[in-house]
Amino acid sequence: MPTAIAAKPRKNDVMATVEKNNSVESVDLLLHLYKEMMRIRRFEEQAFQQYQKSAIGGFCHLYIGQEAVCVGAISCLEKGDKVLTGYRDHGHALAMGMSADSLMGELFAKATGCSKGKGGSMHFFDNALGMMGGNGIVGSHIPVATGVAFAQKYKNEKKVTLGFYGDGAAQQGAIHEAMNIAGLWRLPIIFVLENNKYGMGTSVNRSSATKELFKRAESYNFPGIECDGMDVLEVRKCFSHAIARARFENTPCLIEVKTYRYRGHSMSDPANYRTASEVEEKKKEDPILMLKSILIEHGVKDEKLVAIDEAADLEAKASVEHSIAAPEPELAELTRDVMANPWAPNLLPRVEL
Amino acid sequence: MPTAIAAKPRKNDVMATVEKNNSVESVDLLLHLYKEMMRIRRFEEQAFQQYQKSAIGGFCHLYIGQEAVCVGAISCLEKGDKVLTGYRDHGHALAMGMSADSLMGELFAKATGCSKGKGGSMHFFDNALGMMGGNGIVGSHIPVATGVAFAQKYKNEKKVTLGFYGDGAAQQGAIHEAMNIAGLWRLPIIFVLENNKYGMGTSVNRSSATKELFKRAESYNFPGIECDGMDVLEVRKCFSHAIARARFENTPCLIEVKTYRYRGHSMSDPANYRTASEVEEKKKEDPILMLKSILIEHGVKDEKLVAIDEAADLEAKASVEHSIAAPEPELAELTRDVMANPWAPNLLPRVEL
Amino acid sequence: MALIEYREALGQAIDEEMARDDRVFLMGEEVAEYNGAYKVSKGLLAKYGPKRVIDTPISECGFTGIGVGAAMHGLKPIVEMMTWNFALVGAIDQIISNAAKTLYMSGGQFKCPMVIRGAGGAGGKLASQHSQSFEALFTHIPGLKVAMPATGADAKGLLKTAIRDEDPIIFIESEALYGKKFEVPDGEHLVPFGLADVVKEGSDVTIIAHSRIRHTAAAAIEQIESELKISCELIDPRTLRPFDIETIAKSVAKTHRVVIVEEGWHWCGVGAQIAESVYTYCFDDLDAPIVRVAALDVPMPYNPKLEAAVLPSVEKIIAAVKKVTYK
Amino acid sequence: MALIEYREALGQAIDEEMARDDRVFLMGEEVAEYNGAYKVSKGLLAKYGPKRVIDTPISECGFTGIGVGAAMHGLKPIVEMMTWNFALVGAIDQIISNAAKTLYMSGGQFKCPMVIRGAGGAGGKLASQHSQSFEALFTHIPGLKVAMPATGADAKGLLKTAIRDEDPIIFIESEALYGKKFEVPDGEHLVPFGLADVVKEGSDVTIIAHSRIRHTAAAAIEQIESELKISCELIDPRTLRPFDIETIAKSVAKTHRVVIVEEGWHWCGVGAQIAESVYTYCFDDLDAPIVRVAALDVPMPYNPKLEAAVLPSVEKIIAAVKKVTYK
Ligand SMILES: Cc1ncc(C[n+]2csc(CCOP(=O)(O)OP(=O)(O)O)c2C)c(N)n1
Ligand SMILES: Cc1ncc(C[n+]2csc(CCOP(=O)(O)OP(=O)(O)O)c2C)c(N)n1
Ligand SMILES: [Mg+2]
Ligand SMILES: [Mg+2]
Repeated sequence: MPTAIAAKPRKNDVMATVEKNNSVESVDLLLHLYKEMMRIRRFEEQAFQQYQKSAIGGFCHLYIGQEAVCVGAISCLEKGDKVLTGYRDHGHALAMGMSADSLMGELFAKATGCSKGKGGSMHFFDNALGMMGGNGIVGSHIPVATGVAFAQKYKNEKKVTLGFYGDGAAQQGAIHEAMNIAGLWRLPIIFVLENNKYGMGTSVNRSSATKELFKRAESYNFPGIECDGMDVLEVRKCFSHAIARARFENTPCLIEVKTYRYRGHSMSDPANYRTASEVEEKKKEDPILMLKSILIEHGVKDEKLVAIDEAADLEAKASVEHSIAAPEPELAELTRDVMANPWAPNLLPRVEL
Repeated sequence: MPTAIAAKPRKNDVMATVEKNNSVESVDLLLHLYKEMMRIRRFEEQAFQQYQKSAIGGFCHLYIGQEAVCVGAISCLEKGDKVLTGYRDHGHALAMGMSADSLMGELFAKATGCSKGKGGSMHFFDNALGMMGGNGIVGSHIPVATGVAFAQKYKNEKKVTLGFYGDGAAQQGAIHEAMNIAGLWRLPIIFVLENNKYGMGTSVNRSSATKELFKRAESYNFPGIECDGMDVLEVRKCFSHAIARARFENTPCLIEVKTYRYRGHSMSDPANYRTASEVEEKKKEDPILMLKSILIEHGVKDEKLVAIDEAADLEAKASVEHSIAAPEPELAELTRDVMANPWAPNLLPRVEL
Repeated sequence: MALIEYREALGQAIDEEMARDDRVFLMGEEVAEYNGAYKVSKGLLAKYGPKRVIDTPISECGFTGIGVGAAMHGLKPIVEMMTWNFALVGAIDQIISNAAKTLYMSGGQFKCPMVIRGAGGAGGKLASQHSQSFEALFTHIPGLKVAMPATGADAKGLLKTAIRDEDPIIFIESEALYGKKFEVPDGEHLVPFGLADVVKEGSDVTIIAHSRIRHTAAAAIEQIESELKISCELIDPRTLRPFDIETIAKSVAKTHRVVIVEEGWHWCGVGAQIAESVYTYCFDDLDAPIVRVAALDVPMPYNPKLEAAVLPSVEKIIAAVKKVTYK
Repeated sequence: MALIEYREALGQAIDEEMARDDRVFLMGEEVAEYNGAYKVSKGLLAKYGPKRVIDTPISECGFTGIGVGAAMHGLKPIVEMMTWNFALVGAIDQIISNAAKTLYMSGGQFKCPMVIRGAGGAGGKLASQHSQSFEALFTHIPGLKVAMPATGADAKGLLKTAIRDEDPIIFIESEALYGKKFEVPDGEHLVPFGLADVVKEGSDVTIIAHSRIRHTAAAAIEQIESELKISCELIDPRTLRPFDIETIAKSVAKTHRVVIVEEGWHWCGVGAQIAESVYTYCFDDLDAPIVRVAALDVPMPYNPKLEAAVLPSVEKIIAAVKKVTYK
C-alpha cells in the first residue's frame, strides 16, 4: 500500500543516533560529509571564477547551497550503485568520487576532462565510479535511470540507482511514466526530487498544481518522503532507509528534498525573481555551517575543519592549474566515439576532416 | 485542497432522486438515455457486420458495453461544451448528436462521411456539434482537450470540455502534464478515464502501479471520483456535479468510470486474455438492460421500449443503405484541406495528381 | 530454407539471439501475453518467460528510456514500437537525445547497444496518424544506424546483425509485409549493414527502392521489360545509415539513368539524400535527371482510392522509367 | 527603420500582432515574468498581462498540445520552445500527429492556426543535446509550414506573417543571432512565405543559405570576390516549406553552379532536398555537381575548436566555391 511519510526534520533523533554510536567512526563519517560538501563548495567557487574569466564556456549551473542533498544521499551508497542527474551535476560527480581535475578539465574542454572535453558542464560521466551523467534534457534522464535500476534487478546485483531531478522537471511526463513502471515492476530506484523552489525563474508554486510533490508517490504505489535538504544528517537518515528498502525489497521511493540554490539558475541569470532577503534567510541554514556546529559540539577542533576547508580549496585551485596546463583534445576526437562499431569509410555518411 | 471521493454505486439514492421528481420530464430523460444507448448499440452491431463484409476497412474499435459512460456524461452537457476522445469514438459521436449516416458514411470512406471519408473510424469530427475527434495516438488528445478548455476559459464562455481516454492511456506522460497544468491554471475540463479493465490485451493491473486511478487527481490538486459506468444514472450523477463545478468554478475533475467492453479491442482481436465467463458475468450488468428494468418499474410500457429499439436499429441499417449509395470523395479531395492557406502552385513541395 | 512469413523471420531472429545471449531481452506493448500486436514475438514469452519478454504500459517515452538505461548498464534491449507513429510521444527524445549521444558525450564511456524496432509505412486504410514513414527523421541523426528490410531473409539477417551490434539501431519493419511469405535461411543468417542488395541486374535504368515499395518496383519492372523493352537494375540499399553508395555507383556507371522510389513523403524524404549522393558521386555518368517516386506530400487519407493515389504504384514507377529514358 | 537586435525584432512582431488581434497569446517556459530565456518576450507581460503572456511548467508536450486545442477552438497561440532541442519530449507528437493533421482528418472542419517558435541551431559550446538543427525533421511533414529568418527584418516580417496565417507554423530562430543587430522597419512589415531573398547578386556561383549560416556565406563571399575574383549570388530561401524554387532556378540559369550551405547535419539535411530540386529543375543549366557545406555528421562536441570544425565556416565555403568552379 502507498504510504506518504512526511518526515519533518527531527534534529533530536538525528542527534540521538549520532550520540548513541558516537564512536570514532561516526565522527569520521561526519568529517567525511563535511569534507565532501566543502569540496563541492570550493569547486563551484572556482568554476564561477573561471567562468567569469571565460575560461569556461556554454552553460554552467552551480550547486552551491544544495551540497547536503547529493553528499548525504550518495554517502549512503555502496560500490556498484549508480547515479544519474540533470545538468546541475558538479556536486553529484564530486560526491561520487570523481576528481576535481577531471571535472575542471571537462569545464575547460580539455582532453583530461572526464568526457574528453566533448561533454562540458552538463555531461559529467565516470563509468568506473557509477556516475552515469550529467544530462541536459529536463526529465529525460529519469526513464534512463529507471532502466539502469531495471538492469541491476535483471542481473540480480542488489544494487540501487539514484535519479536526481528538480522541482521544475517534476512536471515532465517522462517522469510520470518512469515512476509508474518503477512502481509496477518494483525496481530498485530512488527518485530524488531536489526541490530548490525554482525552475529557472519559475517558483514551484507556479509550475506544480500540488505543494506536496512527495505525495505523488501514492499514484505509483511506493513511499513518498519529504526531507530537509539543508541538514545532511537528516538527508542520510531518509536515504539510508529508502536505499535499504530498494536494495533488499526492490521498493522504489520518491524523496522530495527541500533545498535551495544560492546562485542564479545559470551564470547568465540575475535571479530577479526572488528577493535578496529570501536568499540571506536561506543562507542562515547553510548545510555546511549546520554540520560544522554539530562537529564542534562533538569536540572536533576548529583547526581540523579549517584544514579540511583548505584541502578542498587547494584541490579546486589545483584543478584549475592542472586544466590550464592540460592539452586540448586532438581533432581526431571529433569523429571518435560517434559509433561503438563505426562503418567502413567507403560507406555514407562519411565525415571528412 | 485535493479530495478523493470514492462514490460507490448508490442505487438507492439514484432511485430516490428519480422517484423524487418522477415527473414526466424525468421519465422522458430516462427514455432519452435509453434511446441514445440503443442508437450506439445498434450502430456498432451494424459496423461490426459491415466490417465482416469488408465494406469497412482499417481499424474499427467497438464501444458495445460502454454506452452508459458517454451517454450519461454527454447528457449533462449544454450547447457549446466540447468532447474529445480516442479512436473508440463511435459512441461519443452519436451521443453528441451526430447522425448515423455521417458516421457510417465515414466508415464506408464516402464523401458523405463526417470527415469526407478522409478520417475513418478513428477520426469522427463535427464542429457544429462540438465533437472535436476521434484521435488515434493514445493519450495525445488529452493536452489538446485541455487546450480547448483553456480557450473556453480565455473567451469567458462558461463552457466545459470532456476529455475521454482509457486505462491504458492513463500511463502516458502527456496526460500527467495536461492534468498538472489544468490543476494549476484551473481549467474547465473533466478528465474522463474509461476504465474498461484492458488496454488491448493488457489488464489494467499489469499497466498501472495503482489500482485507484481516480486518486491520481490528488497529485494535481483537483477532485478525483470513482463512478459505476454500467449505471447510466450513476454516471449522470457524478458528471452533473463535476460539470457544474467546472463550469462555474473552473475546477477540473478526474472521473474514473468503471466500465467494460464486450467485444475485442479491435476487429482482429480474439480477446484470449480474458475468459468467456468474465464477459458473461459483466453482461449481466448490461447498462441498457439495467435502465430498461428501471423504466419498466416506472411503468413505461414495453412496446414503447421496443419501438425505441426498432427506431435505433432502423437508423443504423438505413445508414448502411445510405452509405452504400453514397459517392466516393473525388480525387481532388486528396489535396484539399492539407493547408488552410495553401501556397501558390509555383512553390515546392507541389502535389501533382 | 523455409517459406515463412516476414513476421516469423523477425521472430526467428529474436529467438535465436535471445538463445545466444541472455543479455538480450524484448520489451514493448503487447509483446508477451498477446504475442505481439503483429505476432512478431509469438511464442517468445512461453519460451523465455516474463523476465526476458516483457509487456509494458503504454508509455513509449518511459520504456524506451528504460531500454537506454538498461543498455548503458550492460544489457541488450530490443524495444518494440508497436508502430513508429507512436515513437513521437517522447520515445524519439530518448532515441535522439540519449541513445544517439551517450557514447559521444561521455567521451566513449557508455555504449548504448539497443534495437528499437517496429512497424513503419502505410498499413492500409489506417488514415493520417497511423500511416507514416519516419525513416527520414532518424536517418538524419548521428549516433544511430537505420535498417529497413524488404524480405524475410533480410528481416532475419539484418535483425540478427542489429541485435549483435553495439550501437542504437532504428529497425523499421513494413506493416504491410508482416503477412507476406519469403524463403528464409534456417539458423545462422547474418546480413551486414551497409551492403546494398542488387535484387535484379539490368542495363538501362537503375531503380533504387527500400522496404515494401521495392516489391512494387519489382512488379513494375516485369511490365517495363516485357512491354517497353527497357532493362532495369533493381537495388535495395537495405540500410539507410550506413548507406552503400558504391554498389549504386557501379550500377549507374552502367545504366546512366536512375529512378528512386520510397514510401515516405517526397519533400525531404530519404530519396532526396540518395539522389543528391548519386548526383555527387555519379554526376558525369548521368544522362538524365534522376526521377523520384515517393508518397504525395499530404497526410494519408482513409479512403482506399485516395490512399492508393498517395502511394507509389506500378503505374507511377513505369511513368518514371519512361521519363528518365525520355520514352 | 531602426537598428535593433534580432530578439527585439521578434518581440516587436509579437507585440504588434497581440495589439492587433486579441486572440493571439504567448505561452511557454519563462516567457512572462522572466521576460523570456532569450528575452524575446521582454516587456510583453507588463503590457498584456498574465492572461495573454503565460509562463508554463516544463511540460513541452502538455503546453504544445494546449496550444493545438486552443487553436482548434478559435485562438491564435504562439507557443515558445525555449529551444527546439526540447521539442522532442512529446511536443513533436502534438505538432506532427495533431497540429499538422487536424484540418485534413476532420475533412476541413478544424483549422489549427498556431506558431511554434524558438531557438534552433548551435548556441555555442552547449554540446550535443543543446546544439541541433531540426529543420529537416519538420520540413518533411505535410500540414506544416517552416520559416527560418536570418535577419531582424525577416524575423519581424516572417513572424508577423506567421501569426496571421491560419496554419500551424514551425518558426525556427537562430540562438546565435538573438544578440545581433539589424536594420528593422518600424511598424507594419510583412514578409510573405515562399519568397526567397536574393541577398546579393552575382554571376558565377549561386550560394543558397538560410538562417545564421547565410551570414557566414556572406563573409565568405567578400573574400572570394576580392581574392578569387569569382562573382557569387547569395540566396536565402527564408522558408523551407513552402520553398521558392523559381528564384533559385533564375539564378542558376545565370551562374550554372551551386553551393548549398546549412547549419544542420549533412546526411538527410534540407540541403539534400534543395540540391535534388535544383538538379531536377535546372539539370541542363548545371555545369558542375552541386557542392554542399553542412555540419559534419557527428553529435556536437563541447570543445570550441572541435565545435568550430563541425560547423560550416568561411574557409569551408570558400573551398566549396573553388570546388564547384574547378579552381
Ligand atoms: C526538455 C527541456 N525543457 C527545457 C529546458 C531548459 N531548462 C534547463 S534547466 C530548466 C529548469 C529546470 O528546473 P529544475 O528542474 O527545478 O532544476 P534546477 O535548475 O532547479 O536544478 C529549464 C527550463 C531543458 N533543458 N530541457
Ligand atoms: C501512442 C500510442 N501507443 C500505442 C498505440 C496502439 N494502441 C491503440 S489502442 C491501445 C490500447 C489503449 O487502451 P485504453 O487506453 O485502455 O483504451 P481502450 O482501447 O480500452 O478503449 C494501444 C496500445 C497508439 N495508438 N498510440
Ligand atoms: Mg529547481
Ligand atoms: Mg481500456
